[in-house]
Amino acid sequence: MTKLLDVKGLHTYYGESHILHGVNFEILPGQAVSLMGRNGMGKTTTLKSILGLVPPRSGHVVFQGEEITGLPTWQRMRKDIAYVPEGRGMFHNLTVKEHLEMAARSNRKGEQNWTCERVLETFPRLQERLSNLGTQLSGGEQQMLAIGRALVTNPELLILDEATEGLAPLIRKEIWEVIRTIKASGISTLIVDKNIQVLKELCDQHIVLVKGQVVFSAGSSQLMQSLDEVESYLGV
Amino acid sequence: MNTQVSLDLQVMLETQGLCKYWGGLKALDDISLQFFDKQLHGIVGPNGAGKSTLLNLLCGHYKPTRGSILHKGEPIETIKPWAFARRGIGRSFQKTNIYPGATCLENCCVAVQRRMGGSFNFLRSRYTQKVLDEIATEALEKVGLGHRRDVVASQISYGEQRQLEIAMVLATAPEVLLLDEPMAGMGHEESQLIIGMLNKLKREYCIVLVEHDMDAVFELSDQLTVMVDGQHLTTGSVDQVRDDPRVKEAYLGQGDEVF
Amino acid sequence: MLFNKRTERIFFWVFFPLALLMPLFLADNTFFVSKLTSIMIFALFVMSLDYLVGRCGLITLGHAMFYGLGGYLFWMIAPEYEAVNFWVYTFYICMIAAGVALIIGFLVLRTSGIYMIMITLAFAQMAFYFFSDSIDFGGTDGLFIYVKPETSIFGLSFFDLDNPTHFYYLCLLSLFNTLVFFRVLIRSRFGRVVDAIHENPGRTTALGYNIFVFRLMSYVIASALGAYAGYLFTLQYGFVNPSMLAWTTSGSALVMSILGGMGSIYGAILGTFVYEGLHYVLEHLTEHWMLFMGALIITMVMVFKNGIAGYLEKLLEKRA
Amino acid sequence: NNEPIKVGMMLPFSGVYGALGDATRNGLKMALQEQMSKLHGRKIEYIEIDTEARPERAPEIASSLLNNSEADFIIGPVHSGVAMGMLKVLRGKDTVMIVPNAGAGPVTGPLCSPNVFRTSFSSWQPSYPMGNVALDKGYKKVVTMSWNYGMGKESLDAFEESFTAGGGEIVKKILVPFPKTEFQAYLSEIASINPDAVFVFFAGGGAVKFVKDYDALGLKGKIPLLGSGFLTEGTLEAQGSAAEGVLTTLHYADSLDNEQNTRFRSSYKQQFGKASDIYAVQGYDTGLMIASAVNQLGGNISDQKALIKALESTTVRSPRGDFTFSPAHNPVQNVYLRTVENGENRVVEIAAPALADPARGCKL
Amino acid sequence: MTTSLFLVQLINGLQYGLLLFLIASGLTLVFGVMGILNLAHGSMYMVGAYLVWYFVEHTGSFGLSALISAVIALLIGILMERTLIRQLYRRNHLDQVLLTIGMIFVFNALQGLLWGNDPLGVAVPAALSSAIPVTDVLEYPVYRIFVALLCVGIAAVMYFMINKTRLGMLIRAGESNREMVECLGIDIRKLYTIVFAIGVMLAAVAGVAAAPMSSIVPGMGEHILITCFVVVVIGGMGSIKGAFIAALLVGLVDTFASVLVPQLSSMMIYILMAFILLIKPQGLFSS
Ligand SMILES: Nc1ncnc2c1ncn2[C@@H]1O[C@H](COP(=O)(O)OP(=O)(O)OP(=O)(O)O)[C@@H](O)[C@H]1O
Ligand SMILES: Nc1ncnc2c1ncn2[C@@H]1O[C@H](COP(=O)(O)OP(=O)(O)OP(=O)(O)O)[C@@H](O)[C@H]1O
Ligand SMILES: [Mg+2]
Ligand SMILES: [Mg+2]
Repeated sequence: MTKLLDVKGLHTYYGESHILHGVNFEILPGQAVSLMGRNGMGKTTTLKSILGLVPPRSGHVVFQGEEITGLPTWQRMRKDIAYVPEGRGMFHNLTVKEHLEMAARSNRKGEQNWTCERVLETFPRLQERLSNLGTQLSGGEQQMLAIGRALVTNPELLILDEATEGLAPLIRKEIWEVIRTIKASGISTLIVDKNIQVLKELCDQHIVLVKGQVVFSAGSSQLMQSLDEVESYLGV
Repeated sequence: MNTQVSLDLQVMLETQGLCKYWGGLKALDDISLQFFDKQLHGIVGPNGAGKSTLLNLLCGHYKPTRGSILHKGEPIETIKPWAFARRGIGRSFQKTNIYPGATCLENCCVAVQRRMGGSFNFLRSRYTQKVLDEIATEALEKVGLGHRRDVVASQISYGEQRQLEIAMVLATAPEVLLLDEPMAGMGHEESQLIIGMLNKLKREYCIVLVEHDMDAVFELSDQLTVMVDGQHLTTGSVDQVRDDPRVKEAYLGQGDEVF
Repeated sequence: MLFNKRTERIFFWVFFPLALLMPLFLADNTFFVSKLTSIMIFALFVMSLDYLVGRCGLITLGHAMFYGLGGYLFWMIAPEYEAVNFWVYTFYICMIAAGVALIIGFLVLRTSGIYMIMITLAFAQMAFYFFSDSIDFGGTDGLFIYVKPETSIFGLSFFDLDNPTHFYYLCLLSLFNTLVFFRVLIRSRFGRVVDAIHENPGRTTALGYNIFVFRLMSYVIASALGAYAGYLFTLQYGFVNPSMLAWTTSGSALVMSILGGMGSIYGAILGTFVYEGLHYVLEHLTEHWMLFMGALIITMVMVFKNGIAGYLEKLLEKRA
Repeated sequence: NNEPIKVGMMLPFSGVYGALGDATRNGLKMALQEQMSKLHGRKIEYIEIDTEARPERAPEIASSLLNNSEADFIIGPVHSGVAMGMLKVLRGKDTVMIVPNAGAGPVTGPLCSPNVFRTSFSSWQPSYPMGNVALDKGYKKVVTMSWNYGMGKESLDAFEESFTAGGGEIVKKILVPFPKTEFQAYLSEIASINPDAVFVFFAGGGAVKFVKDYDALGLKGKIPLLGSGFLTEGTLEAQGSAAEGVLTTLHYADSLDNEQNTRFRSSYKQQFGKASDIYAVQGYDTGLMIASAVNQLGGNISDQKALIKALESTTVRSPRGDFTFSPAHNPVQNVYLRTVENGENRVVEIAAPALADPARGCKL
Repeated sequence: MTTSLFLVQLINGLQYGLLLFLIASGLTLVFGVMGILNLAHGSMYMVGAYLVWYFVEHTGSFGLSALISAVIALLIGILMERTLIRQLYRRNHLDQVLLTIGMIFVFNALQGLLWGNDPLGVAVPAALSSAIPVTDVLEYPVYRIFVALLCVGIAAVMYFMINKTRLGMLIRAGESNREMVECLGIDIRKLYTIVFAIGVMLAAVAGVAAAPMSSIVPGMGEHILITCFVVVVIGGMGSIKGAFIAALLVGLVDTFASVLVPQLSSMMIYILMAFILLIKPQGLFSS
């Protein structure tokens, strides 16, 4: 099976400070992968490096067999990657409806499984707030919208950065359900989250970052075996 | 802890029939609550229930559509936003709200200086005031950010910024602490640190905590209020609320607690 | 330390000694002394604007109103054919300008961002038309000041304002004082709050600061100094004209302040000298000076990320 | 003495007044070129500085020409505000200042000075005779209109002075904020007043716009348009047919039938590829005046008193007809009544022969 | 004021307002919606007028000249964005001020070099050169009515495009968070180039439309620039509807102030703006 995403030897800097020290990992089609680590270990930086938002100084990113390292961000996203950023990235001058409409498109295969309507069904809370501006939503509503906005691009790979932050337990469950569903439909996800209990059960692969280096990378069963080690990395 | 004990305590903050409407939307509808000194009052509820709105009203960020807010018995809903903080009502924000271009220390110094005065001193250098620095450093250490003291705030990670957010509130040393999802985005260890800290602080302050991390809320709260759709659903001790079927249905969901 | 950046200290130790000695080299050319004087006067004005825009985040396009007011006020309050005391009138003019700024600031500071730019412009334009439409104030032809003030303090007079070199030193002293004043202000606890408000006004309010008061004070201070610059300008040649209040004057000052490096204060001096210097050289070289001036400005924006001061800092600051 | 004579020019070479500055400079240079032989071997060195029509810069530039360039003559400006700024520095100095355009009254009025000359006009001059012209035509009720600035107001006042003295009535005086060119509202109002005639002062781009609007809104055939001559100077091409028939008074007209004028016009056209206008004439006369004085003094202009004497006694053989200087150093000149015909300002008659500015307040 | 004069002035005011909107429309797009502070907007207005004059001189056809001028303006816009403006998105807003002031200098100098300083005029195209009598004395030129209609058309198209189409949403989103738009797979750079160029073109088109009814002079763009900003800001940043209403308001206020309170007419639009901003510090219709 060809890899969906292959990340090889990423070295990323912010100005002079060296943040990622050769991050390697891969995602197979249909897999859900978790990326864990304590605050400031470089999770977000890894995601941004993959997307080209913070271009790495060296290393490669290969998506579906294509080298995408040098491409501008938008071209990478056009290869059906979707991103839910930390901090949500709302547009202050667009309504909820417009957030979804502007993003909606079918993927490269021409499929459009996630439409605006489906997102609104999944998050009925948003349905009520259709004409509110993005920044007028409550924190959790914004989070739902950010996820919905990513889904309507019908990605092959969905990247979530702390996407359940600030969500009520019920909704959080809902999100995990959604991830299960899309996983079942063959879509891969790369999840940054702190909820190891859920991740260990939901994800097939687990990656732990410490100071910009991958210190643990294995499947769920191995995770269960070395749970103590991983928890110590995470400071649980 | 139960409500009987609370009754002996002084009411720090009180809302009476508080309403906030956004156009047709009733973000808060007729909320009457009491917050006691030396207690931690947890507020939970589904997304969009109006929790942040309530905090925003309590700290003067928004003006209520109707109803009043009493601080130590005095109505304060009409005073200016900055006067709330001067009365000792401090808050942290759900969306990180710091001075990104300043060092962590400077972030806290701004907060400390409000309390220590001298803001209209045009001549005295801000850098020669060791007292301020000490208090600010202390606040940073309390939240576990001591090692980041001299790093510019925009260069620390998101989780660390969340920590800084709390440190800034602590630095103002308020009587009433309004915390809006302080643990969101924080790692496990840091959350534990904050929980430990809140556990200590609640013996001195009146704390209002909005949080979706149920473990933390259940552990910390002396009183717990559940809000749904701008309405007050119930208030009571943790145990009372946890077992309330309405709460389960609206907020917690059935089954596994870890979610 | 008053100047916390190395670049700033270097600038300080290069500029002021040089400026102090300059008239000695130019002894026989009164024009260059006057030219440098007028650049310094404008630099003082730009500095007051730089504090507002770069430090307080209060962008105004109406600052020239105070510049012009400084000039007109002197004409209004000083007797026409009698030498008044310079220091006393400095005090009067700054106070009146501060009073005007208090009222206008009270109104304009309710807005922010682009809206504030435009509302300050609105007030400045009203003032502009007030002076240029009014026959009593000389209309578009402007007014002459016939007698310059004397500068004695307790009977001792150091400067003779009719002597260009003396006037030069008076302006240099003013520029020096203003720079030091702003540095002290910025370094102070007041300055800390000002910085905080600039960076995140909402948060600063939440911490309990009445940001309006801080902004208003800053506005008043900067306006009074702006008026002082206008007063000096008027005294230099004894001429007041409504074009001092025109929005283009505010615009030029803004350009110089951005060019120098917003918020750095000493950048105002750099920006003004570079801009005025280029202007002078180019306009004597070619009739099409605008083309070269424009091209140079464009190049400078592209090259200097934070103005000239920012560029120098990149070169001179030790890496942390 | 073989050093070049330094001629400093303070004129606007860019912006709204740019065209005026250009024309003045062209005329000046042309005259000095032509008079080369009379300069007793002295060359001319030009120092040209763009005033940008910014009065607040004027004192500084003037002092630059005076002290730094040490110019022998300072020519300028176009804009009255700038003139005031220059005067502040140059009044009473050794160097001669010659104003080739700005009409501000005070220059040869209360602020007159031995070293300051004007080769153009005082704003009173071209407009004053129009009052009598209007009376002659039998107009009783007139609306006057101009930009709300010094020159405009002085022009309207001069017209009003002669017009009301002869029994005319100004039914409305409209002052438009400078440099606004939205005239529609005012013209509608004029149409509703329906006066016997309209007298205006506008120049440059504003004049173009005004004349076009006056025509476009249909007033032209119905209410006669009178103006101070600047209304149709340097603007005729842009105004096109809209300007045909407009009556103006000025100290010059394209069609003046004298040898100087014919020669001047054809060689100007040849050198600069466009028709000359009053601004070019004024520049030209400034050149003639300098040349004549230099000639009289045999090339030695170092004696200030003598130079001023020479200038004062000059009779300028100008394309506008010969003129001399009043004691206040303002031209004593004919003012012509002109009408636009086939894109040219044609003389109708001499509206006021050898008209001198009253020079109110001048103690020379 | 008689009723008929009142009505005439009302029409004058509306017509002036519509013309203002036309001139400000490009600024609304570039500054209001995209958030780019382009002070060279007025210069492009001037360039449009000079271009159309130049081509009318050479081709004799106003329509053709207008078309060529618009295309050239579009190209200039693309060039400006590609080479200069683009570098500044990540920087302080005020750097855009400096950059575009530099551009004003360059445009002014080029205008002087290419076309000289003499005032120029363009004749009203023959097809539109008639006039409709209004009162005994006054008539109304058809060309002005045509321009007014053009303004209404442009306003409608812009409103629809910005508020109702996906393109409009993308542009607005770009103003709020460029990075995020790119994260949705949209080539925001190209989009911004095009929209910026359209804004520049609109400025030039306004210059083209105004050319036959005004004079083409150096610096004509600078006078109008401030008024354009007044319109955009009174209307509220980013609101097409706001800009449209503000333009009409400014037109009407200016017209009536000219005849009713001439002493204040120079200040009137500033008084209006100060008044509106004191009551609504974010303009009339800001989002
Ligand atoms: N813009 C920036 N400039 C400089 N350093 C930065 C910047 N952003 C992040 N860093 C540094 O990079 C490191 C990694 O940050 P990153 O945001 O990737 O952490 P993270 O693992 O996502 O943490 P969190 O869980 O808190 O979001 C941190 O130490 C932070 O200080
Ligand atoms: N400025 C505003 N304009 C209009 N509606 C608003 C505004 N601010 C908040 N709302 C609405 O008010 C409701 C309550 O919002 P609030 O932020 O108080 O929710 P919350 O309980 O804090 O939710 P969360 O847990 O998701 O943060 C939400 O539905 C939100 O969309
Ligand atoms: Mg992160
Ligand atoms: Mg909330």
